[in-house]
Amino acid sequence: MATTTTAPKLKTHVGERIRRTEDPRLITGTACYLDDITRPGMLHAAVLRSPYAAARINSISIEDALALPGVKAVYVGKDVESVGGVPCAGSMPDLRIPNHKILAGDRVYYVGHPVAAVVATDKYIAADAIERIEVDYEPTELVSDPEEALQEGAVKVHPEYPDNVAFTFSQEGGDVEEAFRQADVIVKEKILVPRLAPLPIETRGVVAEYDEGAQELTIYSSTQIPHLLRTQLALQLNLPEHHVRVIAPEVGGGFGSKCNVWAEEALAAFVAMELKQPVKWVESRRESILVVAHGRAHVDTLELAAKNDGTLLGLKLHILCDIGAHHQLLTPIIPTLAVLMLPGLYKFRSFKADLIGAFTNRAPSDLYRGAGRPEATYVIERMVDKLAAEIGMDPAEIRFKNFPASTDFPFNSATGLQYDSGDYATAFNKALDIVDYKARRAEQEAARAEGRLYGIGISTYGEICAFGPSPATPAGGWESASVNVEATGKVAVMTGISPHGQGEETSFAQLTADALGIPMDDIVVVHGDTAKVHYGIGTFGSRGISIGGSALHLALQDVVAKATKYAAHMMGVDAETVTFEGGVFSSEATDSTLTLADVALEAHLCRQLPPGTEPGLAATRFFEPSNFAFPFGAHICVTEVDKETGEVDIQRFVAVDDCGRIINPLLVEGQIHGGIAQGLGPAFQEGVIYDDEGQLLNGTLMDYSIPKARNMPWIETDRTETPSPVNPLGTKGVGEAGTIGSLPAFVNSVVDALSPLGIEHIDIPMTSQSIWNAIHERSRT
Amino acid sequence: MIPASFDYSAPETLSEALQLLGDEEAKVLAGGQSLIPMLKLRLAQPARLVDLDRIPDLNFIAEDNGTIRIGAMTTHHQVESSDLLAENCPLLAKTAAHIGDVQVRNRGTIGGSVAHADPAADYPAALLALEAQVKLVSASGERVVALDEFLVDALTTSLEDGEILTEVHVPVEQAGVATAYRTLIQPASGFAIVGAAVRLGVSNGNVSFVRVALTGVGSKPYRASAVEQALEGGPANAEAFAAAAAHAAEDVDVLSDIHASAAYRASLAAVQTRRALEDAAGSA
Amino acid sequence: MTLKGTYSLPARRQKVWDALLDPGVLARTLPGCKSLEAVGPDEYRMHMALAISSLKGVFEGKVRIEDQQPPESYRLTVQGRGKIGFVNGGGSFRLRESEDAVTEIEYQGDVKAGGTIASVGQRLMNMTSKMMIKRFFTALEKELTAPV
Amino acid sequence: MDISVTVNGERFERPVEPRRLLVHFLREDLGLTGTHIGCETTVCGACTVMLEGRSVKSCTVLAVQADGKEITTIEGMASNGELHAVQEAFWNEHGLQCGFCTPGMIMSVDQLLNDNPSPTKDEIRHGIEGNLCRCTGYQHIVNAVEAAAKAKAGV
Repeated sequence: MATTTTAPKLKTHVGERIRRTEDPRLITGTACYLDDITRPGMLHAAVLRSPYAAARINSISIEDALALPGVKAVYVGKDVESVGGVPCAGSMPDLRIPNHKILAGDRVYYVGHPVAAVVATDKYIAADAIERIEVDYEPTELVSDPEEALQEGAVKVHPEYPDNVAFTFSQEGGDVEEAFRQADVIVKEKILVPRLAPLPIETRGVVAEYDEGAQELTIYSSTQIPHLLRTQLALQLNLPEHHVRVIAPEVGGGFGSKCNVWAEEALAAFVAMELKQPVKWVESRRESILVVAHGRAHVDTLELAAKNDGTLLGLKLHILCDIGAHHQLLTPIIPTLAVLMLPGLYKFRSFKADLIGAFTNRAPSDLYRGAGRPEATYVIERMVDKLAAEIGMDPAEIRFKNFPASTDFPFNSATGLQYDSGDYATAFNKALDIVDYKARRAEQEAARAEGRLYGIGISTYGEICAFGPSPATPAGGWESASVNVEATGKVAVMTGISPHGQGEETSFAQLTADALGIPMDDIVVVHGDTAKVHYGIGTFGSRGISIGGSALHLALQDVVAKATKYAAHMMGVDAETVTFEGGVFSSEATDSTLTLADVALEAHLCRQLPPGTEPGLAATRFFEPSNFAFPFGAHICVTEVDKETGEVDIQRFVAVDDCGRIINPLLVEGQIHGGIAQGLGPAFQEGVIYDDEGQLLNGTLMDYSIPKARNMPWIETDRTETPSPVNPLGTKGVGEAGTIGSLPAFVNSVVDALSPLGIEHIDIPMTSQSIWNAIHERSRT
Repeated sequence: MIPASFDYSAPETLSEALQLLGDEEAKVLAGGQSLIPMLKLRLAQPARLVDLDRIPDLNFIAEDNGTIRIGAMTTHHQVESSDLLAENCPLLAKTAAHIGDVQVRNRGTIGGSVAHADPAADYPAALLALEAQVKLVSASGERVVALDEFLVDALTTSLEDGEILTEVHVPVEQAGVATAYRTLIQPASGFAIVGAAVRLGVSNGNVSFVRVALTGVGSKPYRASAVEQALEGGPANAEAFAAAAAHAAEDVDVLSDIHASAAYRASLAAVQTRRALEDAAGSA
Repeated sequence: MTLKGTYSLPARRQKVWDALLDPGVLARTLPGCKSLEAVGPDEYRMHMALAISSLKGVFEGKVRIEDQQPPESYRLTVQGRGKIGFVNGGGSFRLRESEDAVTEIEYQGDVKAGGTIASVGQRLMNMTSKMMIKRFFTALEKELTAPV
Repeated sequence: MDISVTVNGERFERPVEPRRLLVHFLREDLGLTGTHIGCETTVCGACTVMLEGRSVKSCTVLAVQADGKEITTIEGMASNGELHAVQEAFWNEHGLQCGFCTPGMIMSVDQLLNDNPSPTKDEIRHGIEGNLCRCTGYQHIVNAVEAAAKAKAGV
């Protein structure tokens, strides 16, 4: 064995812009998404959904459907009563959880409510059969609007409850009444945060297959949480968990909408077990927009107390969250996250929040990218701007004034969270420099002198992610990872994280390559199959790298420690004298070196292992973080509004984000860009529209508008890196940052542009129509 | 989403197609970019589709004697990229470039679009400003009618049962006439909320020729005669354009939907008309 | 969606009123109406086949005439259900006769749709509703001015 | 009806119902599942393929309409184990995340670069407006198209 004379480069992967290892299959069309799966004898299911927001079902006639050749079965509510309802993980003391059956019983509660399912040999036949089912609905009174739902004497969504309150939650910190007494200025606003369709380009889908001999149920689902889904399905179907295998194939985007447990998953499982044939159900786009839990859905009323010098004193908030007719998995939890994050990046002395979740005859709401944090950041960033305008202070200055200093960390927020680390002013200054804030303000002055509507919008946002720790996370906040160095020297990494576009196959391979000193090509990252990997919680809340990566980091350390011990034994030296660098074990005591592959082979052949050690070169670790991580950043948007048409031209968009330590800057940029697109959507285009009959009016992509390439501005990104102390990698998370940070910058920019007209707030989405309305109303008065 | 069953024929001659259309429940397929989505949503359930795609004589752009004839099955992409049109009828070529997206333009046809009569389609604004005509053929003969008469109402034309739209006729653009098309689109569908097409001739600082047509505003695209009258013979300047454009939605029953109120559409009609006039004046 | 407007018919008010409440006339003038049969006083069951270009829908529905103030005003409610969803409409009609025996009908009402038509057809709702009303009045005018 | 279609250079003859959508024919009858379905209304472009050399949304074409014609799908883009320049550029520039829109996007970009070998950023954004991506915010896609244009031009 040769002695290396030059020191190997220690870290060649972490921190580098490395193109993704998952991409070859994705760019060649060889990846296998849910709808690409076929199983021998597979049947196809279609779901009939209610056209009414509230109705009694008097009868359902299925004979015509059953008579169609190729139709195997039709199921209605009573056929599937043995299956447990759709689960909800909330735990408020007054939480009301109505029975959320997987197919409607004698009532429907929202448009899109599943009423019956057809199973046929072909999806064309299933679609034909759906049309042949006759349902005798008797429409009943309904309540579509959440504010109306809470009024005295409102129609009750669930007749078994005395009112439409699904749950309440309150939180208080400091003496808020005193703060309001001391205030020089109090600003108030009512802000609507509309319902958003998460809209991954791949809709939901499930394939269920039952092996009667092995009694094993295999569920392929386009999910972010295969293990949690396995647990819930086992409960719903009353099966031992080890008889249920969940596989998440290639998942075509989730954005939180696939971090759920859906009626159709249990339905497909039930059908496969009943018919003893595999069955596939793939959602249509129309179903997706209609029933895939919408995000946000807030009506917020805020009051902010401050001193004339801009010092923030206290905040009062009332959140009304429209949860729809039923809970999904995390429905009640999401708005509580908004409450917790409401103080934003600021040193508030006091705080009081009341949250009410209201039942309405609409589809359920639940998590969507950012889940609670965009709602919080949006309203606080709007209120800070409103205060700045009120007291005539520059919106940048008022933010600097109220940031905690970098030396104040860990910093305790008014809501009792402990922010792990931060340097808010540095990130903000960087953004101001990039956009050249002073020059932009001068430009604004010149534009205004010409009567043009030019705006500069600032958002300094903070967020909470890397979900753990477990006591604060409903399903557990830990994650698992296994590393197995195979006899060939190749390495398999098994993770409980279940990525769907984030690129963890690459970032986990980067961590592994550096820790083991081997090329990334020698590493396989395995995920998304409950039969292949240890129990994990899943991918949401930017926990992939911080929690899953940390578990991997620990497992890699174990593997290296084990291998070092073997290597020392093989070289006949003390383990303490062995160093491991660049994949090579060496010891000053001898001239010889060993590669990881040499050691791995020996660990498998076990010819000369030290006495008392276990064979193999593998390790499994579970990681539990000590706290959440708190990324932050500053986004600045420059716009000009067309006075006559209400169109907005976004001239600049600067995003400086701090997501802690960075494993792959290329992937981080991608997350930021995509996140910003999902802040731009709600700012200008998105929002489902319900009428007062509970009908969703923009149910296709012809009417529901998500950003297209031409809607997006060029995004100028930069970053600061403040490591997090709550996990060994120092990472924080970046999946939600763009979505959370950008929305307020867009809105503040447009409001700033419109402010010469006396406009102080405009609700989202700020469509050209709504901006035109605002301008038009002003110019009339 | 899956269409209900239907029969399909792809005749190779027009007469064969006309024969097949004799069946009342038959429907012409001319590209299908509007029809196929409706089939999939099962909002349309014809018994038979008669696909015109394999009839060779329906895909052409030809000029003769000052009239450009465009075969019904000519795609938007072909119109957009035709040298003949770029030179002789630029308004139509640039309007085609606004339709849908590349894939839709590769597949959708001018005949299909005009016969579908969507009140927010782009073509009609240009075609009305061009005083276009359409050729309709039936088993018993053929007729050429002005587009203005052909378009009856939203999604409704004067096409009779058993009749096929085979050609669209537009004039070779006059010398000295500049054109422009301005739209504000509904961001999801790409359809025009308001689209304004203008043809403008100016001599000695005065408007010598003007045609203005709008789409998206009412249930039927229309010539804005009041705007034209206000401009004709008068000065070609910003004030005159603004004053005339204010008449853009005059006497029109303006549509209102979840994307744009009637008041907003009416205001946009004036703004986009004025801007299109300015564009045309600027490019002349 | 709210619809309102006026339409002038060249006939005396009583004649227009009689026509508007005549099920035979309604069956001939309501767009797409294939059959209209009485199921109670001022209440009818209707079979409709609506066709606008390639858009097609078959509806089974109910028509009810309420609050009659002959010959001045009444309310009409229409409920239809079909495979592509349902449409419910209700509106009031007010009749005024001007000099030279012209009757002006002022209508105001709401149209609500559900199911597929609600979630996919918004762009078409307003224009098709207006078109339906226009078709109805045009047919009614033809009916009233037809030589007897 | 029996149809005969040449896909990625190979001829296939299959019976189909007239109502069968081209995208279902490709995915299910021929097993070419690289072409995806994202919407039903001719908006998202995930199902984009080349039909007679022009990009089309295969969810809005009937299989019978493709009878006798030539189709290229994402599976036909790489040749002899060499990625197509557009594929390579998407990989290098991180022009994809979940990858679901990517095959359709690549087909559209191929069309764009065939029509306009050196597009500006604005022309790129215009050229791909028939394709929705929910992950990337399009910026890395725009970079990828520029990189592909350069690679194809040999610079």
